[in-house]
Amino acid sequence: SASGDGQGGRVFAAPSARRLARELGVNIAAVDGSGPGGRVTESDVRAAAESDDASDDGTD
Amino acid sequence: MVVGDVTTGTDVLVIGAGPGGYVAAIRAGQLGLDVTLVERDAYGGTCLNYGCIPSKALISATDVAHDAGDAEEMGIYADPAVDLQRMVEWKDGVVDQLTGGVEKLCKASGVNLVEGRAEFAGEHTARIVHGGEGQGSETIEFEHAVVSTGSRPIEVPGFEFDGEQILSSREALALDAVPASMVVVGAGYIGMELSTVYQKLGCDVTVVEMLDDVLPGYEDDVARVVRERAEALGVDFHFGQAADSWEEAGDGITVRTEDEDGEIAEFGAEKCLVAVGRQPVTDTLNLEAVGLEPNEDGFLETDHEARTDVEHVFAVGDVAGEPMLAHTASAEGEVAAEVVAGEPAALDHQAIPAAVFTDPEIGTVGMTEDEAAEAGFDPVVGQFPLRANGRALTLDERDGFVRVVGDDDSGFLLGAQVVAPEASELIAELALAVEMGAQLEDVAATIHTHPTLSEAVGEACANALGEAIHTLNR
Amino acid sequence: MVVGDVTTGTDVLVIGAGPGGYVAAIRAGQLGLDVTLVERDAYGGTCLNYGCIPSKALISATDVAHDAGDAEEMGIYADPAVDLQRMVEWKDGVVDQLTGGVEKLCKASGVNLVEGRAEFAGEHTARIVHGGEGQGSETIEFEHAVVSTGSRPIEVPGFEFDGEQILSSREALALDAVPASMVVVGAGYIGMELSTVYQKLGCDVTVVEMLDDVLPGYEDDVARVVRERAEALGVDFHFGQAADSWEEAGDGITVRTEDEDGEIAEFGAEKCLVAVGRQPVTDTLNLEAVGLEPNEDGFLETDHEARTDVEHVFAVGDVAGEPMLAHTASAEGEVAAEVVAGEPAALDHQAIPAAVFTDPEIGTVGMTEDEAAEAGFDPVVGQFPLRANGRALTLDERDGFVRVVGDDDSGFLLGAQVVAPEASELIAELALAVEMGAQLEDVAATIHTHPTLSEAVGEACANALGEAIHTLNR
Ligand SMILES: Cc1cc2nc3c(=O)[nH]c(=O)nc-3n(C[C@H](O)[C@H](O)[C@H](O)COP(=O)(O)OP(=O)(O)OC[C@H]3O[C@@H](n4cnc5c(N)ncnc54)[C@H](O)[C@@H]3O)c2cc1C
Ligand SMILES: Cc1cc2nc3c(=O)[nH]c(=O)nc-3n(C[C@H](O)[C@H](O)[C@H](O)COP(=O)(O)OP(=O)(O)OC[C@H]3O[C@@H](n4cnc5c(N)ncnc54)[C@H](O)[C@@H]3O)c2cc1C
Repeated sequence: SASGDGQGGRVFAAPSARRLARELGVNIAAVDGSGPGGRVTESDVRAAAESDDASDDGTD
Repeated sequence: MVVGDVTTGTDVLVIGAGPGGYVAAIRAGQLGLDVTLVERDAYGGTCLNYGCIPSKALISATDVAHDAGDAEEMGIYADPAVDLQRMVEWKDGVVDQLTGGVEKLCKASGVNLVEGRAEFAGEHTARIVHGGEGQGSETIEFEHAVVSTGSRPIEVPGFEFDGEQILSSREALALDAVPASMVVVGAGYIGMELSTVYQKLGCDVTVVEMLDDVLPGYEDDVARVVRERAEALGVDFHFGQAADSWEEAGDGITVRTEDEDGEIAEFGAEKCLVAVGRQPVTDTLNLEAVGLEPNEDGFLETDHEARTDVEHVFAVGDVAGEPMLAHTASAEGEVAAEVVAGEPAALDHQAIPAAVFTDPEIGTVGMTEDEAAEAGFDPVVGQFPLRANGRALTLDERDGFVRVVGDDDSGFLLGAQVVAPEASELIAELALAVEMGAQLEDVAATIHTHPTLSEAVGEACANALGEAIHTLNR
Repeated sequence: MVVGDVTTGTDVLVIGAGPGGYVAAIRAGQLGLDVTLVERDAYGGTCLNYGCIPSKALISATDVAHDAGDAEEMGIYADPAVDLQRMVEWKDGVVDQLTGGVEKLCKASGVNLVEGRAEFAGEHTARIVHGGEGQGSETIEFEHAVVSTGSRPIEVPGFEFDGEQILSSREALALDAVPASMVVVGAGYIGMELSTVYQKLGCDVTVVEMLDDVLPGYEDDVARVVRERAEALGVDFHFGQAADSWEEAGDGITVRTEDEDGEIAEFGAEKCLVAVGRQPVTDTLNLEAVGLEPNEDGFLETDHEARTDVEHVFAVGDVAGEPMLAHTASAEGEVAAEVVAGEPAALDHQAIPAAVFTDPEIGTVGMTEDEAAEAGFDPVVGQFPLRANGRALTLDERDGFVRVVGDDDSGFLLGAQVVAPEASELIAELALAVEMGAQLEDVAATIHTHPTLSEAVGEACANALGEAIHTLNR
């Protein structure tokens, strides 16, 4: 997936998904996107928040 | 507490009422915080009073006159006369309406407005200094501060602004007559916008620039379209020339420049506009008192929450670094206010569009092809020439293009460069696309209204996919 | 096979080279199909020759003259003279450039171009009929056909177009002098665009309309902005008036109208433009031979693949129903070509934007508030007035607004209505947002360049969320 750090800091997710990630304390750059091209969706963010991997405990 | 020496308290002290500061103040007020906004000069800052708005007002008004005078091919015969003083008065009216609006909006959000210069007096204390007479000083205790003191034009040694012969952009936007001739030092966006205006108003403009083309930072083919249009208007360019000195000569002045071999050239003119860039304003603040100092470029460094090294002090806008643009200032101002209010806001914008209001305009967002390659993407480029766009022809425009840069693997749109009439508006769709993580296909498959310039945006994306209709696909 | 009676075969026969047909042909060619495109009149169809492009060319050129003559407040003194004949010649040059481009693009995609009228002669056979002389006929065997025969102006009984006194839009776009006065029957978008042009060119325009406001189908507050601007320009409106008859009177004509109570009114003018709508063209085709007939409104009905009831025959553009717009025709043409080529294409567009090039312009996409409520959404509306937008003021524009309609539950953007200068371009961002399923928040959080009209788009979305900066939130 093209998302994540390293490529000019680009994150491929809508602002609404990024805001949700901040609210849930999820590091969106570490989420694998299921959307077209690897875009991170709101449900990807929610799924990541349930699992521990991408969560940074809200201390961003 | 004695009379004339008042202490008040506030949740958020915002210093400077430009688009960074006043937006921070309004948002903080909306979020229920007690906000004090201090401005030493004029609400709206550089942007509304001496920058974006005055320049765009004069550009647009000038175009109304110039376009009509240059349209015989369309069957229009006109020889418009321009009264610059009246045009500037009209521009002042626009500015007054907008700055009055800012004041009203601040009040409606419950922001306390204070006139004067704010300087830090301690970690949580600032003093309001009023000009001249000893009216006593006011002290403000604050929980959080937002520094939004903006920037000022850089002076070239030997070319101190005098408002008469050596002008900054601010003074060039308030002349009461069109000079017969003008040397413009610097072909950055401000120099190019104003050169175009004055040349169109009938002034003989000579541009001297140290680098080898206009608009450093823009790609060659983007800059070329703007340079060639300016040349066609009669602007005289001299590249590789550094401003050296000037002296009075007859009714006007002689500006001396030096090239890299030390050769001197001389340019006579009535006035000289120096537009070589802007530098952050931090010397009005007594920064040490709050425990801050600027970095080596003079900016206050901030993190993704717009926070400085001092946890309760934020910095937004031109004072906080590049890109020095009004909409960046406002976006940062909003984030600072929201962070202070405890919201999970962050400066994680993927797309910061920028526009240059030359003829034609430029709009850019995100990455160029080179930048995409450097960032590790596999760039695929799509382009659509304006001369193949019906709407452009109906506007009698043929120069320019829309270019988009995508990632071949994922299909994501990474950036765009537009040189076209209304490029400043066309870039909005592309900025949304980049910000949302759209793919080239998403933009190409969206129906674009006919006949519009925006169709070129859709076609450039289709071209990147080998599917454009109105241009050959590579 | 005898000389003068040739039979050829083709994968795809496209009938009519407007924006529906020529786009279908180019796309089919790109996809490797053998394509034959038949046009009886001019490449580019109504749109390029007699519609979108000519009208926008005259609107833009007229504005160049009119704006300069109306800018004393900005310090601009001009009294432009317009030579309409030369303006029309310039417009013809624009048209020629574009139609020549269409021809070249078709050839570059391998499309066989045939001049003449195509009519069906059987399920897989068509005849090409050439005007007048008996040149022998050509027969084409086709696998698939795309019908893109467009539309023509509706005639009001008693007002047959004569090109002299009773004009259709086509003729009104090719006059060689500005009439002293004109009655325009119909205040739809074509009537309003042309009324505005002629009034600005110095013609005394009287508009008679059967309904009770301009631009039926648009919301009241949208139509009002355009009507009031037209009134300010001097256009004289008479609503609730049905065109009844006309007669010659002195140098000109008298047009008689009737209101719902049977009262007759009379309007004198030099010419009368009838612009009451357009109807599909199906009578050129000998449709029965292929087994098709129009529905009761005269259109060919199609499914989500642009396919008619006859499996191998497609119909696109104005002949296939509302909305009768050039970009709809092109979008349908692309889908038809892709379906023929076996691609999984479909007419599943969520957003079909539309623009009206009045003063100011209108741009709309998706649902209005009422439509959203009817569709079962819980509409939330955001609005931003143009007079609070800095860029608008620098263009000396204050009237109009950007309105967005979202769904309160999901946050999805459902539609937008824009009345503003450049509304035709501003709608592009909103169309992309609707097409992509963006939320109000996504548009509001996207940075919009300052100073641009597009900022009003971002702020309208923010306003729907109660977070606009430059207007009060409800
Ligand atoms: C000619 C010109 C054209 C421009 N055109 C554009 C354009 O088209 N688009 C664009 O995006 N940008 C444009 N800019 C840049 C834009 O003006 C700035 O990016 C923007 O104004 C930055 O906003 P700010 O709030 O950071 O600072 P400013 O607007 O500079 O405001 C800072 C304010 O702080 C006040 N201040 C400073 N120190 C103190 C203190 N100690 N106490 C109280 N008040 C203080 C100042 O008086 C000033 O009002 C242009 C600039 C110029 C000069
Ligand atoms: C004044 C005016 C302004 C307009 N402005 C706009 C605008 O700004 N935006 C917009 O989207 N739309 C606009 N329209 C509408 C737009 O022109 C139509 O929607 C568009 O042209 C439809 O395209 P089409 O391909 O379906 O048909 P057309 O463009 O009508 O093309 C049909 C072609 O088929 C040919 N033809 C017909 N029968 C046969 C046959 N049997 N054999 C061979 N050839 C045949 C015709 O000669 C014609 O060239 C405007 C229309 C008018 C009149």
